[in-house]
Amino acid sequence: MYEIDKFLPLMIPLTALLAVPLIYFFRNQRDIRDGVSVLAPGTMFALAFLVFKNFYQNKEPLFIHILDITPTVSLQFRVDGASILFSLIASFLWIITTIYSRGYLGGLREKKQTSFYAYFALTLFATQSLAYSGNLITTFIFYELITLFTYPLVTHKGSDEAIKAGRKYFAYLIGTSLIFFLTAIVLTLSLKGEMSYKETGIFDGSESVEMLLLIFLFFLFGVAKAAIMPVHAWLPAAMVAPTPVSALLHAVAVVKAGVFVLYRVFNFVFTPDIIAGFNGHFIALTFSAITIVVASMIALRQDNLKRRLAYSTISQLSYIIFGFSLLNSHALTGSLYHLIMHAFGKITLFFCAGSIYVTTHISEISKLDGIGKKLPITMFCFAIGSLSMIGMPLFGGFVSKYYLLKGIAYSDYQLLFAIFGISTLLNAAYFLPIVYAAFFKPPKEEIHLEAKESQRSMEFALSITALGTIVLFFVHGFFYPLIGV
Amino acid sequence: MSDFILSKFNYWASILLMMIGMYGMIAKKNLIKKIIGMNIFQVSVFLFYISMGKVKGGTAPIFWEKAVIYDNPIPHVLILTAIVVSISTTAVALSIIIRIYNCFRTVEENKILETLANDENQSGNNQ
Amino acid sequence: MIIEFITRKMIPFIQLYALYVVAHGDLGPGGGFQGGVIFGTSIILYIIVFGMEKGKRLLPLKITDFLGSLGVLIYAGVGILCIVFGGEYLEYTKLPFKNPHLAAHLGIFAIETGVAITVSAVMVVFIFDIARKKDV
Amino acid sequence: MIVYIILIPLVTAIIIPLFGFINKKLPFYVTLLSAFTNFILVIRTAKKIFSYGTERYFFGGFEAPFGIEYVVDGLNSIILIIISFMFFIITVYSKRSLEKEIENRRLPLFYALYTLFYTGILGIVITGDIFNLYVFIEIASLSSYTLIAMGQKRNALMASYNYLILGTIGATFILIGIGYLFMATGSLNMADIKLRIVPLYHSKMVRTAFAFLTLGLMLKLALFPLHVWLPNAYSYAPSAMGALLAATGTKVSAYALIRILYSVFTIEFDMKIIPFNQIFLLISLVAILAGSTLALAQTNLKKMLAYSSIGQIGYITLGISLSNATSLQGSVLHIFNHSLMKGGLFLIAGGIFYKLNIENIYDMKGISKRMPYSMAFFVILTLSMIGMPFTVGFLSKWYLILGAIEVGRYFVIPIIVISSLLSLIYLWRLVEISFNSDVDKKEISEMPVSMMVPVIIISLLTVFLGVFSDIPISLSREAVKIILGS
Repeated sequence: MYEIDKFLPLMIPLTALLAVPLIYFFRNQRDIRDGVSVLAPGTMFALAFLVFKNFYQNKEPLFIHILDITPTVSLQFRVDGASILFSLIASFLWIITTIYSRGYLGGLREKKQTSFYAYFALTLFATQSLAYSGNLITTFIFYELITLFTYPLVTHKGSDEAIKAGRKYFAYLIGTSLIFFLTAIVLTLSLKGEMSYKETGIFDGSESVEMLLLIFLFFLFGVAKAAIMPVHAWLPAAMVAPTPVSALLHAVAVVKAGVFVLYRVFNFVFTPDIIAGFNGHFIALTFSAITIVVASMIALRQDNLKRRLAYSTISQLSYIIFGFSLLNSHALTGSLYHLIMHAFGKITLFFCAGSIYVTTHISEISKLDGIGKKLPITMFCFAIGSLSMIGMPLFGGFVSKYYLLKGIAYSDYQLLFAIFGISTLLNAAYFLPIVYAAFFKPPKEEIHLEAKESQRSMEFALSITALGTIVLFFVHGFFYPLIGV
Repeated sequence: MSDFILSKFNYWASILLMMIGMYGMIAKKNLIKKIIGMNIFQVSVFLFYISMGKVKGGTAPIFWEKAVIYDNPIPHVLILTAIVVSISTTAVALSIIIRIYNCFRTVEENKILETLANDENQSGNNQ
Repeated sequence: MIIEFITRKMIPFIQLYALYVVAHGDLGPGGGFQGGVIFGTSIILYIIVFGMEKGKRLLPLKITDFLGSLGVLIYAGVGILCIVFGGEYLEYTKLPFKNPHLAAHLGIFAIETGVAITVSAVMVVFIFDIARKKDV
Repeated sequence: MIVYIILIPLVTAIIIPLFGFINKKLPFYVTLLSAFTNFILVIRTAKKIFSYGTERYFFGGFEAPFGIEYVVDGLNSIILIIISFMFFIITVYSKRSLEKEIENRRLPLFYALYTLFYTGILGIVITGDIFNLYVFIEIASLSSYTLIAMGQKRNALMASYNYLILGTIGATFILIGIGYLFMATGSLNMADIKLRIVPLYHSKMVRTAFAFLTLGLMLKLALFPLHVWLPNAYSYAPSAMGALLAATGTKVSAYALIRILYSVFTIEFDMKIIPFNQIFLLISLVAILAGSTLALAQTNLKKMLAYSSIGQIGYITLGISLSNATSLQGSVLHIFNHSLMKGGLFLIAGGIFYKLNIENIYDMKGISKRMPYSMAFFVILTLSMIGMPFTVGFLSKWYLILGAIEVGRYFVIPIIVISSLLSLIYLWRLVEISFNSDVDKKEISEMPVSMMVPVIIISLLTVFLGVFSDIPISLSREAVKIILGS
């Protein structure tokens, strides 16, 4: 039994990797290829669920040692609540996204579909491995692999604009990770001689405050995937990618990978006590609060729907970092819940944006007037997603915001309630007008619908995720054993 | 002082030659003159080696009944090899120069560089 | 006329002296390299006096190339022979002759001959190479 | 019998012209056979060395320090392995590539010199005699001058000439250094000199010798301010020769420098008696940054790779100058890795030239459509150059960083990182341009199989050795043991 326990988590990323040659092999039989793309995440989800079951019985983190690269650098997996949580969400949403992309790519008659699916699978492989990685260097490796595998997806269109955006994407992510993230890892290794995540933290507080602060800041800004300002600019740039990519990768897999790394840093490299010791949380709070407000304000001024969503994502990611830096268990719970809730909410919104684009070729918000009558299901789900983002009760977003607020109440910074108030207002201000205009304003010009045949699979996918945001509100207790801190 | 200079005259000679050779290699623009400089430069080192092997009162290192002390033969042997190398280098250099002359119709370095720069401009314009 | 006549008479003597230098190499001053150079000069002299065309007829480039390789091959071959007879590379004393002294003597002589052949051939090749008009 | 490692290529180089008389195509097969035999021989020797220790060979039966000695130990066996491997691989590649770049008539001459060059670099690595080192350096250099001059363009001639002038200055400096060393110690055997040099630390002669030797080798190594000969030489030589030079030429000089610094002079002399390693550290860091920056400015693919080599040489010397076990291991690993990676990149550049006749990076728009596999391997090698984990490039940089930390020189880390970023930029530029799909769809026209296979093998090796890193790490650890004499 024990052996199987160790084997199962390894199987999850391997499944994604195995899917790649299969996808390539069936490149001419579209249906089989898409079938593989659904089957692989399905298997992964089932495996992740089994791992979850085992974890539920033992409640102990599991360590798996894979191989040594050098005597100090080894590949190591760690299976605990947060990693299972991340893995479950990523694999579940991949299934949905595949169904969605079939409609999306078919509707746009995209070329290079096979390479699209293959890189998708590769990205998921890296994401899943990152979820289970058990030390800093393993995390770093898969962090970089995610960037590499998503680069072809971002530049999928191959136009000059896409290439330019891809360059920005690449420069930001690789640049920060090499300059700051890797340096932080090396400094950690040179100070403490080890890199494995531990509940008690790698650092024990005996180090000099300046050094700890330096390393902490390197981690905070080195993990640019978490898109804290000022290292956020890659995310709006990456929006040139096809919508399924933006949806799964830039609302779930990639950005959540960044946040997940920060979760490890806050709780397993440092510990809350040590961070409080050198006031690192204060800096993190400041930056994340600024990001929350400023990104929302920028989002207000965006006319391109996907760019508005991107800035909203930046703002929402900082909620999660914000929660980590409050350094108490309620806020941490809130952050991890936000990881799930935001994933479901934002992917719904992105799916809607893509669906609108495929059927009407509209990507600007100002042209969306009256579209609700033409695309009722899409816009209804958009409304659900928006409400969840704002944090209305009965929607998933409420749960996480509730815990976060509770976290603020238990911390020393009650003033931060104001940030939350402002940000929620801003959220409402940039989402609700879209919904209002879509349903209640008369259309400015006639909207033509195209590609009806592909509409069905997209609407299916986005209604599932929209439904998900509601269901999660009621069953959020189910995740508690994974999140419980 | 003069004693110091005179007692090491072999070094001074080879240093002088070396500097002349270096100057020729670096300052001359004519490729053949550069090669001549190179030869002087190498010969200075050979002289340095040979003078190094001299033992006071020694004779040539050939078996001879009257001889008591022989010079150290090893530097001579080494320098023989070095001479061969130097000759080969010169030969290679000369044959390269001949090919350069066939291509460019000149052995002046600055003219060759001009031609090459023109080449590059033309190929740039063609694209 | 005069030059050609004198050259004709001189060449055999130069070559004889070259052979002497080669043969004397293992005991006195001299050796394959010096001998080879002297032998080469005799041919160069011939080329200078009688012209390139005649020189090429006397020693076509193919033959000089061949001789250049052959000389080194003799050198390496003797070395390997030493290994074959159970010594190290170029350990002449192991060659199968009556006594080690004779073996060393003959071994060195063979090697000097190889060197001489190569050197003289290469000297001639230099002249041909440098004197050629076009990039052949 | 380690002497065969030298003898096989030497004899091959001699008999190739003879085969050339029979058939112009025959020399290739002879070279290939000899390269393969030699590779197998090197592997077998290395295996033996690792189980039984250092092996020595005395020429003509004269024991060291009187005779010439050949040594194979833990340090040079790793270099021998990579050299003979790259030579074999590039020979396989050379057949089709040379068909385009060199006239049929010249093939025997090319292969003869090509094998002679190989003999020279093997000799540099294997010899234990310092004068013999000079002779082999000159053998390798002379044959490479000629080989570079065989390049197609007429720039090749000037490149070769300039290399000849600078190379001769370097070699003559080495010769002077050897002379001084011989005057001071009366010996030419490396191990013997090391024993005799200890009481002579403060002798002016030894110091002069040290200065000349290191300066000469730095010229041969193309360390930054002395690098001017390298870019033209690498980029105008025939593709196969350019790749071989990039993969082995400077690496062998780096090895020779390690030998001189640690096996002829001693580590105390380098570090304590004269502050050499501090100066050297500075030069290395400047070389790293300058090489990468200059590479950014290039538009010719091969030239860009050549300038990148100058930066990478800085890494090797960086490890040498930090002079602790970890950083030296990084250096040895980098010699190994960079040989593999840069060789592969040059082979791909040669392949692009072979197929499409372009060298300028900005003309390569959309070539990934025409040569998808080559570009895929280019990406792999690029990642390795940057130092991506799971590729060999990571190992050496990692050890260099650890070594720098060990001696407390933290400022080295940002420089390594910045240079990695620069190399990312200049290599990724090509990847980006080549994946640009504004160009119309074209027929796939890949390199011929015999050129593709070497590229594939090299790329896979960079990944394989990066994941299963036991092999390079244990090899380099043996090497460091020898360097530090423990």
